[in-house]
Formats: sequence, C-alpha cells, structure tokens
Amino acid sequence: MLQYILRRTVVGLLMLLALTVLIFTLLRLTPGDPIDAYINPSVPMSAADLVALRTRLGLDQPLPVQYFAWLGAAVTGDFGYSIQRGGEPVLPLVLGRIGPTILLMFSGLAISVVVGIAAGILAAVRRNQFADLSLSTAAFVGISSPAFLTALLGLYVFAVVLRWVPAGGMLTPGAPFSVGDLLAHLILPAALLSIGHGALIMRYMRSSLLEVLSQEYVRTARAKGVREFWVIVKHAVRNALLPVITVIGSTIGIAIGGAIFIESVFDWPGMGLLMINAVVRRDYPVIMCATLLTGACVILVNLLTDIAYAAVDPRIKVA
Amino acid sequence: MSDELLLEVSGLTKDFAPVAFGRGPVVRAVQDVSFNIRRGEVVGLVGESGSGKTTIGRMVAQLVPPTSGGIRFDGVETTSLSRRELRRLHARVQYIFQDPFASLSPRMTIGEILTEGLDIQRIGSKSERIAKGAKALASVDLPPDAISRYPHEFSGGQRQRIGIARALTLVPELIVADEPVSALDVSIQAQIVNLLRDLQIRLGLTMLFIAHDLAVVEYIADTVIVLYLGRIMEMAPSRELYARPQHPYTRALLSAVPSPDPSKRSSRQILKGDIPSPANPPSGCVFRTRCPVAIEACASIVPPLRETAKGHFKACIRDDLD
Amino acid sequence: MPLSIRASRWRKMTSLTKTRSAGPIRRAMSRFLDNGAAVTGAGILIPILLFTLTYDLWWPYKPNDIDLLAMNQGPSSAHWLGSDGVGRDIMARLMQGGRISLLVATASMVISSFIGFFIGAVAGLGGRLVDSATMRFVDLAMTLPPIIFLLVLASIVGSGIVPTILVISLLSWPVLSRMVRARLLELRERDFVVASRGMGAGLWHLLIRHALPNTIDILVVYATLQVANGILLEAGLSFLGLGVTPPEASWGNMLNAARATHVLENYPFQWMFPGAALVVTVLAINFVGDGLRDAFDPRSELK
Amino acid sequence: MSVEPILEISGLTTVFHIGDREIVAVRDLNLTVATGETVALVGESGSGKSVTSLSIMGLLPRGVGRIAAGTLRLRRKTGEVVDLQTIGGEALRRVRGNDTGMVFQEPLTSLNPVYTVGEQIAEPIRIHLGKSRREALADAIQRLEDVGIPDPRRRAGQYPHELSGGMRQRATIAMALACNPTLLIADEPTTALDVTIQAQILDLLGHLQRERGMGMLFVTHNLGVVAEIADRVAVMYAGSVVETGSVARVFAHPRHPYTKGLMRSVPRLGTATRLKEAGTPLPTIAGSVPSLMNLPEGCPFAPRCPYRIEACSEAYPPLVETGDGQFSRCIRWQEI
Amino acid sequence: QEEKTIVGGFDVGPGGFPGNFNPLTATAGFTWLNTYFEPLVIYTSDLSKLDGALASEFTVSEDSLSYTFKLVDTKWHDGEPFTSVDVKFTLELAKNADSGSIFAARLADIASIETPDEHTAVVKLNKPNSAFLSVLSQVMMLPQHALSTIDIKEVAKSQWWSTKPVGTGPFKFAKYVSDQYVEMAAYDGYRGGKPKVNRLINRYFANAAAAVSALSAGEIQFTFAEPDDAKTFKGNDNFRIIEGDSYVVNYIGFNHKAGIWSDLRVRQAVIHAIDRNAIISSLFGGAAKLANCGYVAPRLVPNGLHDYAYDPQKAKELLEEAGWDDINGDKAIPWLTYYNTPQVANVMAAIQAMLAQVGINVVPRALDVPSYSGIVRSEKFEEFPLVYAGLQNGPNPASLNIGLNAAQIPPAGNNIMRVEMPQLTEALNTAMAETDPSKADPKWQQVCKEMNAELPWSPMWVASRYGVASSKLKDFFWTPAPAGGPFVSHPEKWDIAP
Ligand SMILES: Nc1ncnc2c1ncn2[C@@H]1O[C@H](COP(=O)(O)OP(=O)(O)OP(=O)(O)O)[C@@H](O)[C@H]1O
Ligand SMILES: Nc1ncnc2c1ncn2[C@@H]1O[C@H](COP(=O)(O)OP(=O)(O)OP(=O)(O)O)[C@@H](O)[C@H]1O
Ligand SMILES: [Mg+2]
Ligand SMILES: [Mg+2]
Repeated sequence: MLQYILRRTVVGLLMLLALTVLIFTLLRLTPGDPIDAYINPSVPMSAADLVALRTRLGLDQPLPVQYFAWLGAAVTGDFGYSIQRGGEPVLPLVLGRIGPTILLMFSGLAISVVVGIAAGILAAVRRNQFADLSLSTAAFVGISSPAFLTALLGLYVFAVVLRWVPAGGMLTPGAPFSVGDLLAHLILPAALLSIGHGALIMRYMRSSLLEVLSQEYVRTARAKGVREFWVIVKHAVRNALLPVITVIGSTIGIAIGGAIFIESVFDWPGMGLLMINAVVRRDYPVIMCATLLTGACVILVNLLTDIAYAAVDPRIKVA
Repeated sequence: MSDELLLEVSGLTKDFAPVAFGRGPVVRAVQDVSFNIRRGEVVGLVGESGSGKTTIGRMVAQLVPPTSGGIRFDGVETTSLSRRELRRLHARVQYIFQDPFASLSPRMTIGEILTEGLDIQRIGSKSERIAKGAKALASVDLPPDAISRYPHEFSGGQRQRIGIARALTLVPELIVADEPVSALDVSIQAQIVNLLRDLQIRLGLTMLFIAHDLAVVEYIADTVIVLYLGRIMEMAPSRELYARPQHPYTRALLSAVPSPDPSKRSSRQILKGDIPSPANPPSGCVFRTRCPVAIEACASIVPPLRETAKGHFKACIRDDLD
Repeated sequence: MPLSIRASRWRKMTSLTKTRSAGPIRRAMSRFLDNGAAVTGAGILIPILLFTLTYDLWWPYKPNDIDLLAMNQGPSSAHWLGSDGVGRDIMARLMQGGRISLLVATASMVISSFIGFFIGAVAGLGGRLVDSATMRFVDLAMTLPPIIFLLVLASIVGSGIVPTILVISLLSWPVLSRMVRARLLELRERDFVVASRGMGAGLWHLLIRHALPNTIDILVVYATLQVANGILLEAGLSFLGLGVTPPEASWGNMLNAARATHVLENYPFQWMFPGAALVVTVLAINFVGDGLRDAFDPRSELK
Repeated sequence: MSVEPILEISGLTTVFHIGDREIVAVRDLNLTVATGETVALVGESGSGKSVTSLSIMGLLPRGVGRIAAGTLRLRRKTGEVVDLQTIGGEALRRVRGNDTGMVFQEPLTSLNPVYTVGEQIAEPIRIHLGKSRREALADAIQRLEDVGIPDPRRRAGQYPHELSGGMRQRATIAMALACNPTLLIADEPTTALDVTIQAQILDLLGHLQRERGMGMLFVTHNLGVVAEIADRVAVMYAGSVVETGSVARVFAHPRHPYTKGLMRSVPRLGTATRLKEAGTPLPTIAGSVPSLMNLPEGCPFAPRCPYRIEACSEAYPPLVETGDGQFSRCIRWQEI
Repeated sequence: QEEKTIVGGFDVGPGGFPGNFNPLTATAGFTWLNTYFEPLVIYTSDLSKLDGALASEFTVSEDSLSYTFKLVDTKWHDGEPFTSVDVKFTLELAKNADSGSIFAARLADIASIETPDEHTAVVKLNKPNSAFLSVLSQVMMLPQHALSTIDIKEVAKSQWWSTKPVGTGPFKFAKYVSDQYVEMAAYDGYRGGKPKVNRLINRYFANAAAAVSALSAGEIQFTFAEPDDAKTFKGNDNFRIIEGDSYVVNYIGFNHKAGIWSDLRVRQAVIHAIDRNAIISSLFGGAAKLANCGYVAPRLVPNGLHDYAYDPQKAKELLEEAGWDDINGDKAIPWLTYYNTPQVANVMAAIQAMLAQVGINVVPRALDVPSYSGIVRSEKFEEFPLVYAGLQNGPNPASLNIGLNAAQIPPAGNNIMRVEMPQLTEALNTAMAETDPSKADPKWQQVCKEMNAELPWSPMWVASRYGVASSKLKDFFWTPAPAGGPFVSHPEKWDIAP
C-alpha cells in the first residue's frame, strides 16, 4: 500500500514536471508577454524603459534559462511574485484560492452527488416509467445548457430581479465574517454548478444500477427473502456506486481547475477566476504555480479515487 | 503416425507477472514441462482448471512467449524466430478455442472469419480465398449459405464447427484444440468430437487436444499427459494410462468422474481440500496437500518424471502403491 | 458415419433454425427505430439540419446584413424572430449560426474521434511499453487545466472557425482514448482477437478489422456526445471572447449577447431563440446518441 | 420414500415476453418433491430447467417472465401448505430463504462482492429468524463449519473473491441452508467446478440432505451427476418434461428417444478406448435443440427423432405412464 | 451616529486597474488610488487644468526648467508629518526604473530635486517639458519614512502596498481581501475635513455586466457601465447616469508597412464607405462625437476640414482610380482589435458590412490586450494590416504624439501603425515644443489639419463613457477620465443617504 502510494507519487511528480515544461512552452508561444499586458498603450515609454522592465522580470533570457531559473526557485518553494499584482507572492495568492474553490466545488458537488445519485436510483428502479423519463429528460436539459447562460440567467433572476441572494462575490464587503453570509453567497453558484455534474452523475448512476440489477447476486439476495428496498439499497446501490466514484473523481479533478464561467459571472474568488485573469494578463508566475497546484490536486484526487475505489470494492487490492 | 517429431517441448516454464495494481506474487502457471509430439499423433492434455493446460497450448501456438524452455517445431527452435518467420509459422500451427461464443468476432460474417487467416497470410486472390473458405465450411458439414451470415445466428455446436473450419483454412500441420467441447451440450459434444477425429484421420493432422473430460480424451488421444498445478504428473499412451493409472492424482481424477450408471455409485475416492494457488504452490510435490498417500518425504522432494514402463512416465516418489 | 449423409442431414437441421435475419446495421436500425426517445430526437434533429442547410433558399434575409434602422426589434411578420443590436435578422443568424455551430461541432467530433481512437487503439493493442508511454501522455493532456489550454491554444492559433475546431478537438480526445484503450485491453484477450493474432495478424490488421468494429458503440456515443459538447464548448469559447469570430454567426456568439444586461433584460428574443435552439439540438443529439448506443449494443435485444 | 410432498408442481407454464412475442419456456410441468427426496431435473441448455426453479422461487425477471398457469404448493416448516403462485409478494418473501433455499450455478457471481461471506450468510438468519447481528454471525460461522469449510471464523470475515471456487460454492450452500429450509433448489451447483471439487460438493450435498431430511430439486445437465445423487429424475426437452421416473428405471430403461440418445451420447470412461480402436464414431443425437421461438408442430423432438412417424408432428404428445412411476411423452414409448 | 459605508465598483472598466496597489506601477486606476494617496498637482474636476493638491501652490520658472512647489501642512495617515523630504524621495523613486516604476521615462528630464525647507520642493529639469506637470499629476506622494527602509529593487514586490500603505488622502487603507474588495476607513485627520462616510469599499468585478447586476441589486452604489447597460437605468429614479467624454479617439488604423494602404485614395475610400453618422446615432445612441482628425474638442479643431461624408459611390470610384483590384482586391484583410465589448463587436460588424459594399473585405478579430500588443509591436506586418483601436487625445492634446510621430515607431514608442508622415511629424514636434499653454492650441490645430488631409488613420469618433450611481449617493463626483484621472473628486464629501 505504502509502496503503491510512493510509486504513484513519483510518477505524479514526473508528470507535474512534464506539465510545467508544457505550460511554460505553451505560454511563451502565445503572442504578447506580461509587459504587453501591463503597459497602457497611451503611456509614453522609451524603448529602454521597456527593455529595463523586461530585464527586471528576466524575460530577456533564453527560454531554457528562464525555465530552469523558475524550476530551481520553485523546488525550494519559491514561486516568485505576481507580475500583475504589485508583486504579491504567488504561493499564498494561489493557496488562498484553494479554499474558495474547494468550498464552491464541494458544495456544488455535494448537491449534485446527493441529487444525482437519488435521481439515478429512482430512474433505474422505475426504468422506462414516467419518473425515469422525466428525470432523464431533466438531466439531458441540464447537460445541454451552456454554463455561462445559466449562470447569467441565474444571477439576473435570483439576484437582480428576485433579490433572494446577493449578486456575486463570496462575502459581503466590509461586513464581519458570518457563516450565514457565506452561505447566502454560496448557494446560487453552487446550485448552478451542480446542474451539469448532477445530471451526469444521474445518468451514470442509472446505467450502472441497471447493470447491477441484472447481476446474479441481486437475484441471490431476493432468493434469501431480503426486502426489495434493501435489495436495492444494500445489495445493488453499493455495487453500482463503484463506477460512479470514478465519475465523481474525474469531476473533482476537472472542477479543481475552477468553474470558469460560474466563477467569473459570480466573481467567486476561486482558481478559475484567478487563472483566467492571469492568462489574460500573462501573469506567468501565477499561471505556473496555479497549474502546478491544480495539476497536483488532480493527480492527488486520482490517487484518492483509486484508493477510495479499493476501499469500497474489496476485490481491488491496492498494494 | 510417423516417427518424425513435429514438436519438441523441453523445460517449458511460464510465469505471469501480477497485473493491475502493484506487485503481487508471480504466478508460475507452467513449470518445467517437456514432451514431444510426433507427426500425426494426438496428444491429450488433461488436468483441473488452472493447471496450465491453456498456457501450454498457447505457448505451443506461439501466442504467448515462454518464460524459459524451448519449443522446436519441425526441427526449428521457435523462440528465436524473426517477426516474418513467426508469421509464416503461425500459418502452420492453428488453435481451436474452448468458447464457441467468444472466439468468433460478432461483427464479422462467417466468410470474413474464414478468410481472415488467408488475408493475413496474403495467400491467394480474393476469389481463391473465398473458395478455400467455402471448402473449409463444407468439411465441417455446414451449409454453404452460412458464409454470408453472422456468428450469432448459429448454435453453439455450429459455432464450434466454424471455429474448426477457421483453423483448417490455413492447412496447418499442428492443431491445438483447447477444450473444444467443454462449453457444449452433451448431445453436441459427441458430434464435435466425431468431427475432429474424422478430420484428424482424413487429413493426417497432428493435434494437441486439451480437455478436462477424461472420457473424451480417452476417445481421441493417442498419448495423454496429466497436469497438476503447472507440472506433469503422469504421461503415457492413452490405453496404458486408462488401464493402469499410476499417479495418485490420475487415479483420483478418474474416480471423480461421475458415471451415468446409478449402479456404480460411491466407488469414488474423494480428495480432501482445495487446489492450491499457483502463486503459492506447496513445497516438494505440488499434489501432496491433497494426496491420500502422501508421506513426509513428499514435502521435500520435487518428484522427477520417471519412466516406469515403456512410454509411461510418472512424477511420484511412491512406487509402493498398487 | 459417411460424411455425405451427415452433411445432408445437417442441411436440413440448419434450415430449421435458419431465420435469415438482416445484417447488424439493419438490425441496429430497427432497434433504433424501436426507441421512442431516439426517434423523437432524430425527428427534431433532421428538420433542424434541413432548415439550417437550406435557409438561404427560402429566407429573404442574410445573416450579416445590417440594418441600423431596424435594431433590436421584437419578433414581427418581417423578422419572425426579431432583429439584433445591429438590425441583423435573428432568424437568418439562427440558421447560419446553426450551420456554423454544427459544422464546428461535427468537424471537431470527427477530428477528436480520430485522434482519440487512434491513440487509444495504439495504447490498447501496442503492448505494455507503448501502452504506458501513451497513457502517460494522455494523462498529461488530461491534467492540463482546460482553461489554460483553451486560452493559450486559442491565443496561439487565433480565433475563427478552423482554430475553434482545432481547440475543441484537442481538448476532447483524451476521454475517448481512455475508453477505447480500456475496451481494447479487454478485447485483446478475447478469443477471436487471439485467434487473429494466432494467424499472424499485425497491429494494422487488428486495428481495422477488430478494434474499430468492436469499439463502434463507444465511438458512436462519444461522437454524439462530442457534437453536443462541441456546440456547448463553442458557445463557452465565445463567452471568453475566443471561438468563432463575430460578426460571423454562431449560436455561441448569439448567446453571448446576453452578456450585456440590457439585452438579457430587454431583448430576451435575442438570446432565447439561440439558447432554445442549442438546448433542443443538444438534447436531440443526446437522445439520438443514447438510441444509437442501445442500437449498437447487441445485448439490448433479447434473443 | 416419504409420501408427504414438500413441493407439488402441477401444470406449471411459464412464458417470456420478447419484443412483442411470447415464448413458452416451460410447458405444463408436473413435479413433486418429497421429504428427504432428491429429484434431478436434467436436459440440455435452454430446455427450461432454470426457468422452472426460478418460477418456484418467484424470481422470474420482472416484466419479462411470468407464470401463465399452474399451481406451486409448498409445505412450509410450520406444516402449513401455501400456493407460492398466489400468496403474493410479502408472504412469498417470507418463504424465500426461510422455507426454500437456492444454490446457483456460478458461485462467484451469485455472491455479492462487497460484503463478507459471513455477513451474507447471516442476512437470511437475521431476516427470517429475527436474530441479532452478532447471533446471526455466530450462526453463519456454524453453517460454514457444517459445509466443511476449515477455519470458518476466519473465512466468515473474508470476501467472496478471497475464497477458491469450491469454497465459494460451499458458502452459497451454507447461505441457502442458513434457515434450515425444507426445500433446497440447486441450479447446476457443480457445473462451474472441477471434477475433484465437484465430487466433494456432491458428497456434501447428499450428506446434508440426508442429515436434515429436506427435499432437494437438483438441476443439472450432467447425467453422471444425476446418477450420483438423485432418487428420481425428470428429463426436459424444449420446455417440457419428456420423461420422468426413478433414476434407476429411467437410466436403465429410457422410454423416450431423447433420453435414450442422451444416455448413449455421453462418453464413458473405459468404453471410449474400445470405440476408438474399433474406429466407430461416438453415438450422437443429430441436429440441435430447436429455438423456443419457432418450435415445430407436435412433438418438439420429432425433427431429430429416429422413431419419428407422421403422427409425431401432428399433436403435442401427452405424458403417459409406462409403469412403475415412470412417465414418457412419446407416443411410441413401447418400441423404445 | 450610525456607520455609513459606500460600496462601489471603482476599478471596473477601462479606467480601473484592480489588484494594483502600487502607484508607481499603475497605468490606470487613479480614481481609486486617489482616495488614499495624493499627487502634488491634480486635474480639476472638468479636467481642464491642473490645480494644486499636496502642493498648495506651484510656480514655473521663466525658462520652464524649474518648478517650485509649496507644500501643504498635513500628516500621513500614521501621524508623521508630510514634508519636502517625501517629495524628493518619491520623485527619485519614480525616476528610477529599478523600483519598477513606469514613470522613469517620463520623469527622465528631472535634473535635481531640492528641498530648501520642509514645505518647499524645487524640481529642476534638464530641458523644457510641456507634459511634465501632467505627468506629476499621476505621481502619488509616498512616505519616505515607511519606504526608505526597503531596498529599491524590492519596492515593487513589497507587501507594504497591499497591507499597510500610508497616504495623505481622505481615506485610510483598512484591508484588501484578495480579488474581492478593498476596504478604506475614514481618515479623521484629513486636512479637507473629516470624511462624511466611515467606510469606502471598492468591490472587484470580473466583468462589467456583473457589476451592473450588483448595482441593480442595490449591493453597490456606483460602477462604470457599458453604454448599452447604462441605458437600462434611464428613467429610473433610483439611479443617476453619469456621462462623460472618454478622451479616447477611436480610429481604423492602417498599417503603413502592410503595403496596401499607401495610396491616399484608398484610405479616403475607407472613410467614405463608412456611415459614421448612422453608427453614432444608432449603435452609440448619439453618445459619440464624430472625429475627422485626432481631436474633437472645438479649440483643437480648425475650420475647413474635409468632412468625409458617407459616400459609397465615391469610395468605389476612389478605389477604382487607385487600382484596388491590383492592390488587394477582395482578399480578406484581418482587422484586429483589443476591444471585447458587445458594442464594439456590433460596430465592427456594421463597418465590415459597409466596407464589403465597396469591395473591401475585412475580417474582424478580437484579441486579448497582450496578444494585441504583442502582435502590433512585432514586425509581422501582414498579421495586422488593419486595426480598430483608440488613443487618448486629451485632456492634454500631446497624448496623440506617441501614436503618430515618426520618432515613436516601435520599439521606441507606440506608433504601432508605423505612420511616417514628415509634415505630420513636423506639426507634432512644433506643438510639443510649445511650453506656453496659451499659444499651443493653434499648433495642435495644425496637427489636426495634417491628420485630416493625410489620413494616417481613418478617424472615427470619440465616444462617451458612463458611470451609474445610486441616487442615494450625495455629493458624489466621478468622471470617466483617461486612466481614471486623478482629478479633484473630494471623496471626503461623498455621502450616502440611509
Ligand atoms: N494472462 C494471465 N495473467 C496472469 N495469470 C494467468 C494468465 N493466464 C493464466 N494465468 C494463470 O496461470 C494458471 C494456469 O492457467 P491456464 O489458463 O493455463 O489453466 P487451464 O489449465 O487452461 O485452466 P482451465 O481448465 O480453467 O482453462 C492459472 O492459475 C491462471 O490463473
Ligand atoms: N430472462 C429471460 N428472458 C427471455 N427468455 C428467457 C429468459 N431466461 C430464460 N429464457 C428462455 O427460457 C428458456 C429456458 O431457459 P433456462 O435458463 O431455463 O434453460 P436451462 O435449462 O436452465 O439451460 P442451462 O443449462 O443453459 O442453464 C431458454 O430458451 C431461454 O431463451
Ligand atoms: Mg484453459
Ligand atoms: Mg440454467
């Protein structure tokens, strides 16, 4: 077990390394650099000034030199300073986004897991009946709706017109922190976020449960005189959850990168918003660090998924 | 049957590394197996599930490489062949599968299945291939219109015939038949066994016939090899083996076969315990944990395969039985 | 028993069981037609395709014709679905946008299916070493945060139809690769593939003759999902200012108008029609995809 | 043999809906199982053996299969006789696992992979005997010991995949026997096992059955196994029982051409060498089992039957007594 | 007395610079910075002239080489007095590129800074610079006592800016919640009087529409708004729409190195093909001023300019004469912009359609700012033959110089369209050299005339920009100044009704 985790960690580290090389090169291939993003075209600056600014950021060095300089520092835990944020150190900046990202993601995911799994079970048990058809249709509509449109509409309807929830942000500015305030800000984006994932989980749960329901051990359970409710809940659902765990795992993996549309419409200070701003402004150190961190999270979540899988399914040995 | 050796297997061993997660124990599926097959001979390979029958068959058919040991086909060592030579060799050794449902691609017509080998080996023109396929189909007593149909439209017995026909299209010299009748119904089994026997005699095929049904092997094989946990327990001409089984395992196996004759009830000798895991075989003689006549020495000595009568080999240190 | 006698008897036997059934495609077709949702999906999709492909033959307005005197007009007999912020006819743009969106989605589906299948198949059939090397590459592509990938790639290749297709394709294939590989790892051990290898088949033969037909169900489902996904991604890219360049119409571009509060609030017809078109199309494609998956799944038909 | 039947099936007809068609998987089946008696149900794959046992248990796949006619009278542990077909869901559930136990063919797939063996055996004990979790587990361990599993305490805590095939099958037997049922239905319990392990299981089943005096319905297609374990046998072909009687009689004097062909085509140890050396092929029944989708008119075996006459294809033959409790569904039984 | 808080989206839109707290590196966002930092001099609220801020009065020597500032008597937020030492420190810091300052080039003419006494600072220049005071208006005074301990190379990275900056303005920095909001507290010791509200909060928004939603929902009291969004508040008594000159002239820029625009007749054809009046009246709702040169302010626009009226027929003829078919024909011409707003998308769509009618096939492409800058500053001229862009043209008319003067061709400056017109350059140089404000206007008129005749770009319009404020705000002042000012806005007087 320990050895397995160790091996996965080593492979993970190598992948992260590859990831940094990839991102680094990709970034330098894009037109424009931080200075281009930063300097207002109507501000007169001399060529020498621009050179000085670039030199100060080390952007004049050859690419490999820049990369290894970054890597060397990063290995020691120094991820540099944000170019576009008055020199905020990158690491605390990025780490600060993990909290809100995870909060939003987990609430969204929690909603979608609970709703998705319940709906999936109902749909599978009532296969091809009214409940199944209506739930499946609802799920399809959920999957088919573009996230940014639902986000904009949700914001407009619930925050502007109905005023049920605040219009974006994570906390009321200036107000002392309170959980209620946080929840009020959280509920709408989390609910909107859960639509797509929930629909997906529902579909997977449904098909997985259908598969399991035709298994022989379900028949065995019935032959033992187990009540139908417990046949479903105890014998079928637990087995059906196995593939769904993988789906949830990969959903988490994707969600860690930030729910880009929701975050930008709701000004949720998460990873997605940070990342998109950083890319738009070519804030190289922030991009590198954030990518590394989300990459590490994805790898970690994958590992955890595999371990969770083994925990739920005794047949799988993690060794 | 000539005296020419078509296949010489010596010291064949196969280890399976653990798949999936991490490093579990290595499974030694086949250990130090040696035997020969003469041209035209039918050798039966029997043993319980997991004893390594399929693994041996696949190594002989060049489907998996052996971990160690040699396989000489028609005097040529096969383990060191180049890719091209190997492909040519593939045409000369064919394999018949146990499962008539899994061994035919559900998305190919019978015609496509039968000509696939010719396609791969680039033998003949398209029409020649089809003609060859049709001929093979006829030789297994299937109607010619089967050629444009799909496997799922046939019954298990018919499918097994198609599998046999596929093996025949390339006119192989050696056929490895891996439990070709185990998955079939009683009434179909006999039809297929008859067919194989018939073809073998008519075409002078050499065959390695794998089965765990001892009665079927008795009917078809000239020589029988009894396998237990990857090792040969006993090897003898068929008649000899059934008349005078020497190894306690062979005897137990023969007596465990239920006889459809109610009057012969309960003359059985029931073995204790389960088959050990090949990942963790017992020391010494692998059969000793279930052997009714095991003695202390069995735990320490790996019994060699000894010739005890002409052509009759056994791997047991107890000569004091009978 | 002489062979000839047995053969003739066999012929009789087989003629008994012979229920000369149609080929798998035809059977799949009939399974598909039995699926109510799928047929409804197709029933929605076909008119949509027909309308978008032929609208310039029967609709008087062109999608990019501006009319600064008829801006932001609600649905009327002249402009059935109203006009947008520069007086372009929404109906015409909806049709043209459908054309573009479906083109982008379909093209990216084809490309990513190809890449995904090929890489997955090579990993699945190529042996351990190739497999692990390829899969690490796939993992890497999956670890790459999509946002970064999207923005960076889009700013390198630019915006417009072709780059959008590229971006969407490159973003989507790894999932398919994984599925194809998983299927092939299992398929590789199936007897009929072993048989093929036993006859000396090489990688290419296995790829075409076995891998392709036996992953067709995965491919079909992926393809339909990917078309749906492509439409959504294109819309998302437009939201980020990437994607198909305005003023070229695409559903994403049209929806993007909802970004301005005044449009969201005052001119719902400007985003509701493309929004509805998108949802309905994606929904229909999903239904068709589900139906196709069932149709290609022989287990769905009880023997 | 005891005269008190535990199970009395009369006129059982089970149909399946496939697409818009109905197929008759079991047709007008009559069968009794008495206390302490083992009745074997034999026949080729697809002949309706499993469907019969599932019909008794009320486990036909819902929405697809249903019992179209017949009565299934079971004598419960309490002595009360119920008709399984009419008692309905909740009462049927109380019978299942309590008065009837069932062993399925595939020992791995019929055990739930995510629960320990002990938990699964304890489940019917908790449900039907109302015992606590701890007591039920103790009972479960006892059952495992009964079926001859060494070190039952440790095994009870293991998952199905950690046991060998033979042990799994013993575990499913323990599970079926958990509540001391009066009727045990074993659907091909040894088909997936090796001969030496099969011998162990048959031995065990015979032993347990004698010990507890329960009735057993044993489904198989292996005639050797039937000879080994059963008192009476019913031979099925294409959904119908074509012959039934005591094993000794039926095997010695089959009165149906199908039974006869079957008996002949089973290869026997010892005789095979003789046949081989004589160059004779193995005896066979030509052709294959017809599909239930398009059964021939009249006797379903007629197309393969060497005794076929015109009349065979005209009417579905009745089951007639051929003497001494042996019945055959052949109009020419006397000539066989 | 109850707590009063004003929340606004002060850094939304083109004048904002969210997340930047260091005035030395700020290229915009001065509206907000000015609530807690102050410059020496500042534009008046109508942006017409410079007034004293931390300098109570200032004088310029005859030779325009020496500037004397009399400093006000005030204290930093931490209680230390503000003195001429701080002025010297700040200007030296800003002049030194090592500090990361982006003012280095613009302050390069400073020869020395003298501090005769605590309340006087004298700045000497090497050569006259008409833009000097205008630059100074954006240089926020910084406390020497707090910053001198930091190594100059580390100043730009210091956490001081976003955690405990100290200024002299009416509000004190309270806290910054990353990417969410910045909170200010009233500075009771402000020399202009104690601010009327206790707290001032600047909330960040990722896009303007979200800010407008928050405004509608009553969560903020002020934000910048896209013109179309601003319109939705029209007639709503709860809100006040603030309209102002953007001081940005929008133009269609011809890349003079691209090879297809060399013929003046082609450039004329482009402008004749576009119905600018129709676009202004429909797409801008009338809120833009037509431009026929780089300026629209009446004092800078001479009489007798060519008006380039909408005349597609003429455009076609001009193209014909110039031989457009040989120059380019109907090949697609990429048309780059960095504007990502729905309004600009519409405008460009309209122009594309108009140009298509005369046979010029342009394909709009919107980029993010760094991509745009990266491309137009590169030498790959074929990638940006045509742009739609804007350049600041006021309040100081000299702003246009960097975009049109031949000496400003990249990498030296920002003449991204590579305009090399000797007469125009000459006119610009002449106007730039004029240090006497009263004599400058006619010289800028000459620049306008040259632009109108030569068409280095096709000038389009100067659009209005909008802010929307809640009617609850009292004495609130904001104007869409370029880069956000700074301008005199008296934050201490802002008040909010309950
Ligand atoms: N690909 C593989 N990877 C790991 N272990 C394998 C593999 N193939 C076979 N084995 C193991 O090798 C041993 C021998 O297997 P093999 O299939 O040769 O047995 P067999 O005699 O053919 O059994 P059966 O009668 O069930 O077909 C078994 O323990 C099996 O688990
Ligand atoms: N779920 C089902 N849906 C439709 N038809 C079924 C179903 N289960 C069984 N049948 C049909 O009923 C017939 C009898 O099947 P059954 O499983 O009883 O055969 P069996 O005698 O048990 O065969 P085997 O020896 O293969 O287990 C078969 O022809 C089969 O097609
Ligand atoms: Mg095998
Ligand atoms: Mg069965």
